[in-house]
Amino acid sequence: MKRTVERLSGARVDVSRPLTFMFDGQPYRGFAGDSLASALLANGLSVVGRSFKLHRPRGVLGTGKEECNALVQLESGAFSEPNARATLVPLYKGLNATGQNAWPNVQFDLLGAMGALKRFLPASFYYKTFMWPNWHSWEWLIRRVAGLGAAPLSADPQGYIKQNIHADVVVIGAGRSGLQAALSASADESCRVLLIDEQEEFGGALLASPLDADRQWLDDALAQLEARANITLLRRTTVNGYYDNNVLAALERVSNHLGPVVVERPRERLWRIFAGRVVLATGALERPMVFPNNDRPGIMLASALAEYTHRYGLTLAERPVFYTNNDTAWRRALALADAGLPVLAIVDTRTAVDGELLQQAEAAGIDIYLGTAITNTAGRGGVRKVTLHRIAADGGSLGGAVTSLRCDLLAMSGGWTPTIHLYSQSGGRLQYRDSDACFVPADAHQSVSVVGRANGDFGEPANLQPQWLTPDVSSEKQWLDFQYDVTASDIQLAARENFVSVEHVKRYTTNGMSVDQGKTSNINGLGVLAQTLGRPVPEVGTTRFRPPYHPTTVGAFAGVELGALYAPYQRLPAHALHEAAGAVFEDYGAWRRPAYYPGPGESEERALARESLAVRQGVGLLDYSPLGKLEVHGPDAREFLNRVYINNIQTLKVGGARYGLMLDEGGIVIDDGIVVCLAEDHFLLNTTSGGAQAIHQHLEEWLQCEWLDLEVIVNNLTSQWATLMLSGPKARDVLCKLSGDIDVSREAFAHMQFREGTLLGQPCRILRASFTGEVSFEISVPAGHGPALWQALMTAGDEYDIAPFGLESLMLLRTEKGYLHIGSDTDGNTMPQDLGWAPAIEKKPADFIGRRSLAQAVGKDPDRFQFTGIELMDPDGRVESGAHVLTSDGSSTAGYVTSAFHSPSLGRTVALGLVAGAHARDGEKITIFGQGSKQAARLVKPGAYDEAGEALNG
Amino acid sequence: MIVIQCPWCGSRSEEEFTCGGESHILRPEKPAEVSDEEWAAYLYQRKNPKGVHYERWRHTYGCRQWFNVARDTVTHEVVAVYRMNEPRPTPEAEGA
Amino acid sequence: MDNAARESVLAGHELARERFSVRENTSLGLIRLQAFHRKAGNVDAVARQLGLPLPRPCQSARDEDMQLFWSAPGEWILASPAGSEREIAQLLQSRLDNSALAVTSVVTDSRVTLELGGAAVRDVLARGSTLDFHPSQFGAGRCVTTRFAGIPAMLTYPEGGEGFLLFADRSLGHYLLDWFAAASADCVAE
Amino acid sequence: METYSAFNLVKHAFTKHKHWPKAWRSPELKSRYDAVIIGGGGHGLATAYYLASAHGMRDIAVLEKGWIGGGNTGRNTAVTRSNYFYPESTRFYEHSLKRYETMGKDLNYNIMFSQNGLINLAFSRHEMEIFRRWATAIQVQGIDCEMLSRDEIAEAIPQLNMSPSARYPVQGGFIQRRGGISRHDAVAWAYARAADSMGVDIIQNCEVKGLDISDGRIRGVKTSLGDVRTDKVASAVAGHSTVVAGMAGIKLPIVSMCLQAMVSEPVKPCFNHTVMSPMVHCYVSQSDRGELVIGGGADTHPSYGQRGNLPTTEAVLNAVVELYPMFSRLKLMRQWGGIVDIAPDASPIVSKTQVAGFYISTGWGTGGYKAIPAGGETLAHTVANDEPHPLVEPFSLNRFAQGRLVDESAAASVAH
Repeated sequence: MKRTVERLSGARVDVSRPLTFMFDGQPYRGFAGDSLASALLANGLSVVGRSFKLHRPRGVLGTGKEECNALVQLESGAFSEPNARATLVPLYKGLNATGQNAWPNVQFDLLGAMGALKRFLPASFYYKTFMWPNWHSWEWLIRRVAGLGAAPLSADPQGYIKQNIHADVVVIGAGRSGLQAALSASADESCRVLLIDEQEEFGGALLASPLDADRQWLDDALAQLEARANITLLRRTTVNGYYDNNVLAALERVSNHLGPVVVERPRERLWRIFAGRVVLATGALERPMVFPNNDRPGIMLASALAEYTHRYGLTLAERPVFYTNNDTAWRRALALADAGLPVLAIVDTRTAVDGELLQQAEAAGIDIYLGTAITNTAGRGGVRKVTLHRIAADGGSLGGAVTSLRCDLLAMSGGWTPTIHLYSQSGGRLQYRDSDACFVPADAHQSVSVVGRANGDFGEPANLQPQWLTPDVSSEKQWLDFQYDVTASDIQLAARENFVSVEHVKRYTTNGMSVDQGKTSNINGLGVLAQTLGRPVPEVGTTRFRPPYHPTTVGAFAGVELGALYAPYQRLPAHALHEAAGAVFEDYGAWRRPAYYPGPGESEERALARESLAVRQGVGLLDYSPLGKLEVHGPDAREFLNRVYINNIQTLKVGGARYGLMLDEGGIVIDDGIVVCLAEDHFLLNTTSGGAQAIHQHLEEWLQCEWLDLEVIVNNLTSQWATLMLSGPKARDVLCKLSGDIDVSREAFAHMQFREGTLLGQPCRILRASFTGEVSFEISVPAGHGPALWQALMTAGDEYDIAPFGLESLMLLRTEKGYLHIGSDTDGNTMPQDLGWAPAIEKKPADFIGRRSLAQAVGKDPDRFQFTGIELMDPDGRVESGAHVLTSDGSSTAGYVTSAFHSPSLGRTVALGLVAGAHARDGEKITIFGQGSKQAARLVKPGAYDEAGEALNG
Repeated sequence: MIVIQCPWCGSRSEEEFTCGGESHILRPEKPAEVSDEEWAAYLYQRKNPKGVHYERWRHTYGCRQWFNVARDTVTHEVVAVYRMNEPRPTPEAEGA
Repeated sequence: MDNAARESVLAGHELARERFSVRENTSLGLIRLQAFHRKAGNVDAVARQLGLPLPRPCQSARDEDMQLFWSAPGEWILASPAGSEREIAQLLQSRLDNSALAVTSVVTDSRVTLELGGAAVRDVLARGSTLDFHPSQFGAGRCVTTRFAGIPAMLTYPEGGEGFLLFADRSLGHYLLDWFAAASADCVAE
Repeated sequence: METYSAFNLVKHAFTKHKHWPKAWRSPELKSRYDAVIIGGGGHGLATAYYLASAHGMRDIAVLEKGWIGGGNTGRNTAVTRSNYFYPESTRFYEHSLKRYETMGKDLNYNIMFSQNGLINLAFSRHEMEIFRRWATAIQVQGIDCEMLSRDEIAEAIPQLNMSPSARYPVQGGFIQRRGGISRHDAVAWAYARAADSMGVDIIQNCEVKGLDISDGRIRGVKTSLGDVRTDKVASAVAGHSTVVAGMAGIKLPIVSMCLQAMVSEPVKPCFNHTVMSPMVHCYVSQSDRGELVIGGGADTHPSYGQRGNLPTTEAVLNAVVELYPMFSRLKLMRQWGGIVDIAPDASPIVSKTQVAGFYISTGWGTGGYKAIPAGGETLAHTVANDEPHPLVEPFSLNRFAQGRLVDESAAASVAH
């Protein structure tokens, strides 16, 4: 490749702003306005990459998304980006890129020797071999050579945001057609228009036009658009996904062009676009010609040569040859000549070409070879020579050699492929147009229109005659997919082995599966397949396009919602106080709650022991605010709850409280809690902590979808109230010290009763229930007063050495007492009879949610896993929840330990479990298996501590 | 992306809703009196059509209301939206 | 433990950027009003009892010292000066009780109320919700409950107010502040 | 059937690979078969193979609406494992895993099964309890599964987010070392080639339009290529099971959903295991092409549209970046969707039906790929003997009337 000494006049690069950059450790110079690709070419670098499988040398092929050769590792360390397309990277000062998939470098790559093995590595060869002695002995080798660039080794230092936007009309592509569409749509001031283009500047193909008229038109159009308030312009933005209901996803490269720096602005922004109407003006991509050694560096698309010349002002060659099957390349060649640049020859597979073009070419002194094919290319590190053969009249064979040409660049044009990826994603149908050998939009499925070259409107006629592959010469080196090293012979092999569906061919040969997703190879592959099968292209079919149109940064899909923002956690009203008290916080459902409050250097087990003993012997305080608080109102509230709970709610008296179990319609226990009757038509449901929202939704679903006749209102007031659990023999003494109008004396306020009043001047609700086995007051005040109440109780409890205790201590305490915890001691199969509620259900006349399911065969199995206590034979034995109870023959599972703690009060392990037929096996010996070892235990009634239950009535 | 007209809140993206599956499934009047097979059919059997599906959605992040949606399971096109207490629209109304 | 002892959710934490700001509003007392709305005419009856016009879906209404926000069918949030809500709720309930038309509950403490302002406020909102925040679509008086930053939130652009008001569950107040901080990092001077 | 081997590959190289035989024929549809299998995916092709190889039935047709392996077989993340919770599940999937381990040699087709070890991550105290229960359940079955500490996991997965700023710090997990990934296309093609070599007719582009049923027994199949008489029909059509069963007047407890999978651009090998995480929900592995293969939860509504939905794509990739911050700068290259058939308990249904001679294999949900060999083998047995294979007795249709669901998530809160 020739080095460009001076840029042509009129180039869209700013030669007054030189920029230095590095490639493979060497410093080079480019200008503002260059892409990395144009800068590399300007410096005469013809080999910039290596192919995936055979490590063949690769030079720049195109100018944009279609690029499958010039892939580089951009920057290094945390800022590193693998597989960056040099054609899409705007040059910035200090840019540092290295070649990929090569050792030691892309110029000289040891694995380049792979090229010689091509014949032994045909399509899907790996499925046919590496089986002896077994795949594992080969796997490491195959894996080692896989991949292209390298993934960064540390977290992404830059940020991403996501933003939604609505528009009446969204125009995608700001070439001539797109600009025209945007202008006419935005003429109506009430119409919100969004114009999106993937390049650094608007203009599309106009940017590469050498014509002053085009440049003038572009400047005028942009000026008009900038002036309009109802249009939003997005540059550097690629629309990648077209979804149902005209929703689009687009990636804006906000600050990439600044290089590896962290700024306030994100690196990229993912736009989620809600469009009324979409106009696709996405242009078309040029196809390579297919001939032996067409992958040699220095061979590029004719449109690319034109753009590098007219837009970037490069003079890449002294002896460029054009090779084509259509008129467009002729016009490129003539434009080059007009610019005063040399053009050696035009080789055209067609026998007849438009007379005017011929004249102009001859006038420009260009050698012309019609009905001629290029049958080979030569040159190390760049094309130096091409061999020409006449094509016989039948088009299927070759005549004698014509000649060979010395050249330093080959520009090819195999025709044009409209960029219909987004159209296809939108559900639109495509149809094949023979005259241009390409697929064009047919019937739209959504509100979308396609304009310009994307719609197959090429302006000037191409008079294309496809030459899918070069006849009479080996197809082994006629490349289709330059990156994945797929050749015409691979397609033929696939067809030979009866992989004839286009999807089979794609998967068998990997044609079009490389990072450009077949932008340059799909249609050529299809053509070769059609020719091989002797069937017309449309019968062979095309693959359907899916997002993304162009590979999209993974981080952009995440946006800001990482770390603490990945999933919100609910914070307790007194969170700050717990923090100050040194709480260890953990996630319990959606809430972040204290697990325990370790003293200095105190282990978890010691902390749990201390906290639980404080509750057993003195008094403890737990932040119980997540306790579900649903209020149910209405004339039908009682009837409703009677259908919701397995328990009889009809007999619950005003002021009374009752434990209740809730099932889903499948009979599975989903919640337990305490139901309080505040008035005939007003109930308070204390659901499990964290279960509040789910149960609220469960209740509203039944009311809204099934029992529309019931007059009931459900109100979730969980976070309105801070709830503190004051528990222990000294609990009453502590509570008495706080001024309030509720008589908490033993006589006036018995276990399982509820009171409303005021405490410290605030509305207050107190429930006497116990989950610890000790006297407990569950005290609720408006959440904003939670911290004050916490402090007041801690102060009042000071003389009794009150201890704040966490969830894990509560779990220990309730395990000692044998109180079950939904979700720990029950699973998705647990039915009420497994918890000993069969008799109660018998007594209840009315139906309730899930009742019928209990009567299915499964509900009557004698060996259902039932809730039980488990006692280890070894008094010093330990067991973890998760250990299994084995069947008598030890061959299988007969249940598992669901809760297990070392009880400081009892000085031994207490455990609960779900065990097959446990209720009938009380006292029976069992074997427990956990962490690889077995131990003996026996089944006991739940509740090892204070079996009489005197403590909680104290 | 499915965009649904909530009968109360208007057009919202599917991210605000929860799909509750097939609608118009009748709960047996007297569950105790149906056979295991009938009960299982009520619990588990679904039409799961390839085409227009009558399903219920809840505007979970909005007004918390359940309502019915007639939606094509292939194109994801919403052809009708109606409240729980409204009858299933006729095929004409769906344009299906 | 008088009202002074009430702790705000964000305890003074706020966000102030050149083009976007968030601060907690503690001046509102909130009441949830739920009507047994399924019976035809019920809602009008409630309105008569209250002597208040009940706003239509996704709308709000206000008189001199009160604002009413629609939040769901038969459900409204009534905002009054902080401290007055308990009395008002009892007053309303007494009017409604015998009629058994509706239920009122004080929900002040269950909510965090955020004031969102700044030139970029609509852009930042568009990063948290799929709603159309263009002034032509989201003007004064509009009040919607939506999925914002992954959680349910009520958003309103009050008449005469400056910027937006966002209501969400109090337990998520800190999460929201952190989310806004991350999502508005670029809302610095241009 | 010409043997695939390195020797033959070299031999054919000298004739420019011009003499490789067809991998399978494209026969004409006959008017009669001993058995017809609807669905030319992995399950259907494996069923045909086992009918021919294990039950001596050769006169079999596999009818495929499109191209073989084009459904979920070619749209999944190619994960194979047997780390299930319930014995009935573990037994079945372990049998399948064993078949995968020898499939290359059994079928003379290298499916490139990389047993890179499947790791499950736990993020909370409660999840660790569940994981201990789960891992022990696998060990009780005598199947390999080891609990891993937080440190062991950090060492095995260097990309994993171990910073204190992670929303859910990894607490630990377990690994099944024999689990891994393979080439999904190869599995379909291997069974097709082997079945074809035994005389099975694989008919592509042949859509089933109806079933011929009289007095309660199957008589034949109506197809777009003509009618076929047969006494045995097996349906193995994944997401379209409801449609085919409907032709037999059978209602199924199945809902069809779209499940997405996606791959990043290829990068040099860096990720050496297959990692799943139920809580920060995604699963990731690296193919031997270098692509990161990514999966997650199904879309949230019933669908027959084979295209992924944006919110789900975002949710899955959000989880990936939260778990593996250094994958943030990689690029998503390809994304697609498959229609999965999900039963109420997310467990399979391999069963006789009320129509004599009509058998159904469905409910594979999001985990059908790993089940292909065992699914085919047990369906073949059921078809050949008109009684369920012992391995699938727990997975018959009548389990729903009995309420005997096999719900993995109920016990182990695990997506599968």
